[in-house]
Amino acid sequence: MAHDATMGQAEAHYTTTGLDHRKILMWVFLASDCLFFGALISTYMVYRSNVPVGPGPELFDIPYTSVSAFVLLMSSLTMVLALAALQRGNSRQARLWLLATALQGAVFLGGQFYEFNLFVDQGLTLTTSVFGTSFFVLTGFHGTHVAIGVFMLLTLVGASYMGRLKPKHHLTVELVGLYWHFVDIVWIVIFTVVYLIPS
Amino acid sequence: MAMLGGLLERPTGTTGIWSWLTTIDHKRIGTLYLVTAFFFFLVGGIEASLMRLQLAVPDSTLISANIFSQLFTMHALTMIFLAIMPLSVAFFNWIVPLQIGARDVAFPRLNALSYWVFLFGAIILNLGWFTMTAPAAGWFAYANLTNTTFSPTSGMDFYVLGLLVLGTSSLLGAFNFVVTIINLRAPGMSLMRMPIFTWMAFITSFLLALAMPVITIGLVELGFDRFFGTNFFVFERGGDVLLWQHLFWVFGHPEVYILILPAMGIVSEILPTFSRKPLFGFPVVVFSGLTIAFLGWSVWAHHMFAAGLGPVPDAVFATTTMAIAIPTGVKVFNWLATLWGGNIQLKTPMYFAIGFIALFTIGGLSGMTHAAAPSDLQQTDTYYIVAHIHYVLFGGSIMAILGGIFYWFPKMSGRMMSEYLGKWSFWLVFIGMNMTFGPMHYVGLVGMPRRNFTFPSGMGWDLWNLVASLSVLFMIAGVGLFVYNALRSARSGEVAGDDPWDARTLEWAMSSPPPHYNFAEIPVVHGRDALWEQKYPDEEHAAPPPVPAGGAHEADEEHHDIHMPSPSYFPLICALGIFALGITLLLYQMAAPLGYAAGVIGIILLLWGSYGWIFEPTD
Amino acid sequence: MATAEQQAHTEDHPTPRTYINVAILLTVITIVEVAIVIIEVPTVFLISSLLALSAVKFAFVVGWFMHLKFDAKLYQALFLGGLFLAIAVLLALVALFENFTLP
Amino acid sequence: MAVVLLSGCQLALPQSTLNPAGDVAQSQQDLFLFVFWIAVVIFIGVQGFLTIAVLKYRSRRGHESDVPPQTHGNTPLEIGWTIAPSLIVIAITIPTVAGIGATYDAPSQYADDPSLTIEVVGHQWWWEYRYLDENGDLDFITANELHIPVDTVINLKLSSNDVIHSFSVPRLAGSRDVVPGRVNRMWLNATETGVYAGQCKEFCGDSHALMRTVAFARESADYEAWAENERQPAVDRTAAMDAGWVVFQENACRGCHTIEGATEDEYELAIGVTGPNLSHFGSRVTIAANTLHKGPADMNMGAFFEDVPTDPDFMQRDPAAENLKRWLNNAPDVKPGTEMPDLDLTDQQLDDLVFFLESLK
Repeated sequence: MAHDATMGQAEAHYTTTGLDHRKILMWVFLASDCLFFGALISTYMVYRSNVPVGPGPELFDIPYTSVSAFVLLMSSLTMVLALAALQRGNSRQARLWLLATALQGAVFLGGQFYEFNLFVDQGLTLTTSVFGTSFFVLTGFHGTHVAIGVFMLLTLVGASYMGRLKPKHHLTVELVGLYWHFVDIVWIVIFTVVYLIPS
Repeated sequence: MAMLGGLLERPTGTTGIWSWLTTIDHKRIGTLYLVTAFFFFLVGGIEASLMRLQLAVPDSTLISANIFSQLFTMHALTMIFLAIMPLSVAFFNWIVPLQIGARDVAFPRLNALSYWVFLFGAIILNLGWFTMTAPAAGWFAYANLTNTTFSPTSGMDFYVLGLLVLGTSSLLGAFNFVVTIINLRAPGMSLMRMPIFTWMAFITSFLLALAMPVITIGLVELGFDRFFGTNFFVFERGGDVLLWQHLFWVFGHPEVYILILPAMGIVSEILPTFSRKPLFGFPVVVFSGLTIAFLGWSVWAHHMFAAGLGPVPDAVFATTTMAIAIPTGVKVFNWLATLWGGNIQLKTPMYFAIGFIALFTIGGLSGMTHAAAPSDLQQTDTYYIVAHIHYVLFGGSIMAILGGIFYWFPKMSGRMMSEYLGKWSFWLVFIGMNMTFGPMHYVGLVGMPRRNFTFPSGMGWDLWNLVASLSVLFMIAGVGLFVYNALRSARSGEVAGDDPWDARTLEWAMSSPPPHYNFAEIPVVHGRDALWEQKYPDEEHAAPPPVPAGGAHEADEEHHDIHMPSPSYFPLICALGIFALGITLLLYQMAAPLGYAAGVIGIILLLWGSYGWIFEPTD
Repeated sequence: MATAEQQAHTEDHPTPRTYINVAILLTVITIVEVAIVIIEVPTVFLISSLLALSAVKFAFVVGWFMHLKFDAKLYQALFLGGLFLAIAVLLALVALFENFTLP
Repeated sequence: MAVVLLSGCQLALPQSTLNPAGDVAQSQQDLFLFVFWIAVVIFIGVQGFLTIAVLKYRSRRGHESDVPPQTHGNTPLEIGWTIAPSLIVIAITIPTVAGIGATYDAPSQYADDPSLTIEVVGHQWWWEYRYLDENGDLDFITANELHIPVDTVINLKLSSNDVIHSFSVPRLAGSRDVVPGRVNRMWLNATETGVYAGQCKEFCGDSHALMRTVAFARESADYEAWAENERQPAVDRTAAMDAGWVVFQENACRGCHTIEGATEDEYELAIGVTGPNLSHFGSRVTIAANTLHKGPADMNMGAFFEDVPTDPDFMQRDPAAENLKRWLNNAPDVKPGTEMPDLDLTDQQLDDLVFFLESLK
């Protein structure tokens, strides 16, 4: 218990910009992650109309995916409310919002799992065609991001139950939040580019 | 979780093997990078020498076609990813915090993690040598030669997994240095007062952070094709083999600047020091570096002029490529103007720096000849290109790195390298390099393609291939002498003192080697060449700083209690976890249970490492 | 660090009320997006409005939920730099592949 | 004596990019030399300035610690040496961009020239040439030896059967990649008759170095005679060829190679397409994508390229067929990784097979 320094900014070192190292790191990482998704989405865009064999985008169930996209969108709201609660000093409320965020993330993942199964049943697998390949790898890569986010959120919830997530640790929650929102905006792009825009 | 962290007592030792395994001191990590990368530089050199041995005479049967393919693939991968990049990172680690007046990098433990992940990535990449199935499809690994049909051995698996792990290391290092340079500059050090080497480290780190993801995705896609039978690069099922080329070169061209910009930074430090004169046109040199880095993103398809992209893309990429010649030329002119009017001290680092200008200019000019897309169709994939890249990467990067080692060796070790041996090694390397790579221009122009394990006699290629091969001996002698010089000088070289070169930047303001906390008092910076202006206040900017910059040594006794973060086991544990995950798929292919075991162990180590890391106190 | 960071949080920092308003706006946009896909408006109009709408959603999440609009300019420079580079690479690649036609 | 020495030093450069024998290669060389001479001038300028600066300003004994004027920069100079390279770059970019289109299709000034279209198919590690007639239909197929008439626009359509290759005959034209799943195009012409060497330039696997080709540029009438022969089926089998035909069949050569039937049903078993078409193997002068030639085994490739054009029939062979036997007996030894197996034939079988193959004119 004595040494939980890195969970928050315990001591204020001198920095050139007056900003915290870790938050700059997070934004540099997100800039870098833009290129990860940029390359993956490029692959999908280049390949989206190449369906030489097997089913193609007609499998998409727009209403269904809209609902899961909406769940992820709303999880961004609960995430930012969690941060606001912690900054106000309300650790208990923050914990609840964090838990809600993690749950919504889990619902999204469950929805993605169900959707993948459905597609596989209908004959679209990772290996059927380059369309299946690029679709599953893109959305799966995003799903992996979501899963890591859920994991981090649950860690925060756990730390909070153990009494180790205090208002002074709001930066840690903010950093996880930045990651989480980023995962959300990537899905905004994927939802539009992959599902909504017809090929 | 606190229990997990507590399983290991926080290490405290400052000597012995464990102190190296757990160190988070940027200077020790820099040394680890330097030694490891130099070792791989020698390995890459051996690979190259074997190739030259095979190509000394026509129709040679010394080395089989397949082994030769492994040699040229691994030579490029080793030199690029395991030698030049980490040698640059070694300088980032050693020099950047000292130049900007910081106690360490922003994330010391992350820095240690970068090193260990790099080491394990290097091991994975080289695993193939144990079974003589190293990657053999060229470092560019053009699809679809890399799929399981045409590359059935594990070679390409080592390539994919090794580069993924190495990429992780590069990304972590890049993030760390971006934050360090943004956020840990001494008071008063604005961006335009930042030393030029730090500037180039800054730009390079951005390039790494933005370019590595693209190749990572390419590698993930190639890995999926190989391990899970997907179709990214399977043209029969709708894939397109050119997509790999695009992803590779979108990364690959910024990568070229990742390799050369740190070298330019080193040279831009050496030239002013030994001319006893500031870098001419500092803001212009910085801006040229930025322009090169920015334009570097818009030229990738000049590697693909022969791919048949069509006249319009060819024209666009030829034009942007030409444009890069402008900031590059401006840099060269500014270096020349730095020399002009100086009081030039012809010490060994200066030899290497002047050699850099001479050789890099040749590489740049030959680059211009193949930016001309139509004539590049003749030169592409010939020895002319081999000559070009070696003038840029050996004549450029390696000359600068050797000069940089010579220049900062006194700071790192406290002792001088021998000038006498240093000049010998310079001339041997310089002559060997020109005699080996110079003739390749001609051999390429008379039609000899690269990546050929043999060539027929009587095509006009015999003589100059023999000359090139024999001249390798000069380089071996020169590099050998350099290594001997460094090893001997580290023990018994002349004691250097704080500032043996009468240099200009802050790293020379403290004792050699520096104390573990670097600066006893964080200096306040009032100008660009902070130390110089303090030593020669009457010249210009005559405003002696109120706080002595550095001056750590005389304050040694009072300040030895400056508290630095303790070493940590967790970077090494995390890196071992990443290593286990990195070889999971390889082991899975050998035997499924082995693969599962490695995966589980990897995840456990990674979780243990990261939770321990998070809950470990920072001090 | 503390000062700049805390100023960013205390001055024009949005309140939970603002967050909920943003969330409502995001919901409405999502409904509009799905609606225009389902009622099958002309393709050109569909694609351009979908791109515009998702850009608005993107901007609101980044600007408000991620505080980028209210935070230090450095963060904006870092993130937008990466974002625009990614978009440029994507557009260039798509253009290179779409326009590749040989008889 | 001097003449002998001179001619001895006269290097054969059959694959040189600086020895053009066609308009495409000529324009590529012109552009190269244009940029090259500019580069030479800059090179001399920079190295000269560097040398003078070092000599003029090197530290004199006793003055090592003098501090020279601390010049930080000079704005007019900076502007000047930004504009100067910009102008040079523009000067180079203009002919570069102007010349790009002509690497894909013949420019309009060639509209009245006769033309010929050939499909080039890359295989690991040999070249298949499929000649098309005026209607774009397949005329005939051959391998590894490209025959073209001079002063004719040759349109090449490039495709691959396996991995990426790159087609180039430097004396005629620079390379264009041969990409699986795509059809690339280039064109070339030969302005003088001759024999030109070429080879795959994109790394394509172990025997990439041995994926070579030869181009024969001939007068139209000579070319037509050759083409007419190619259009014919393989020669009728004679009794003398029977022994070799048996070897050919028994060693499953027919599974990979085609020999087009001379009369009905003859050679019908040899219809494989994995390896080169052998219908007129006897009229070729090289073996296994020019890995070996049919000249004497001790003749090097450069000498071969010098000799072949001087022989009107290109028929100066090694009667012992040492190279051909080497290849037939153990192909993977000659060309690592090739699909052609180690046949391990007896001497008699080798003689018979060589006789059979060489009879296929």
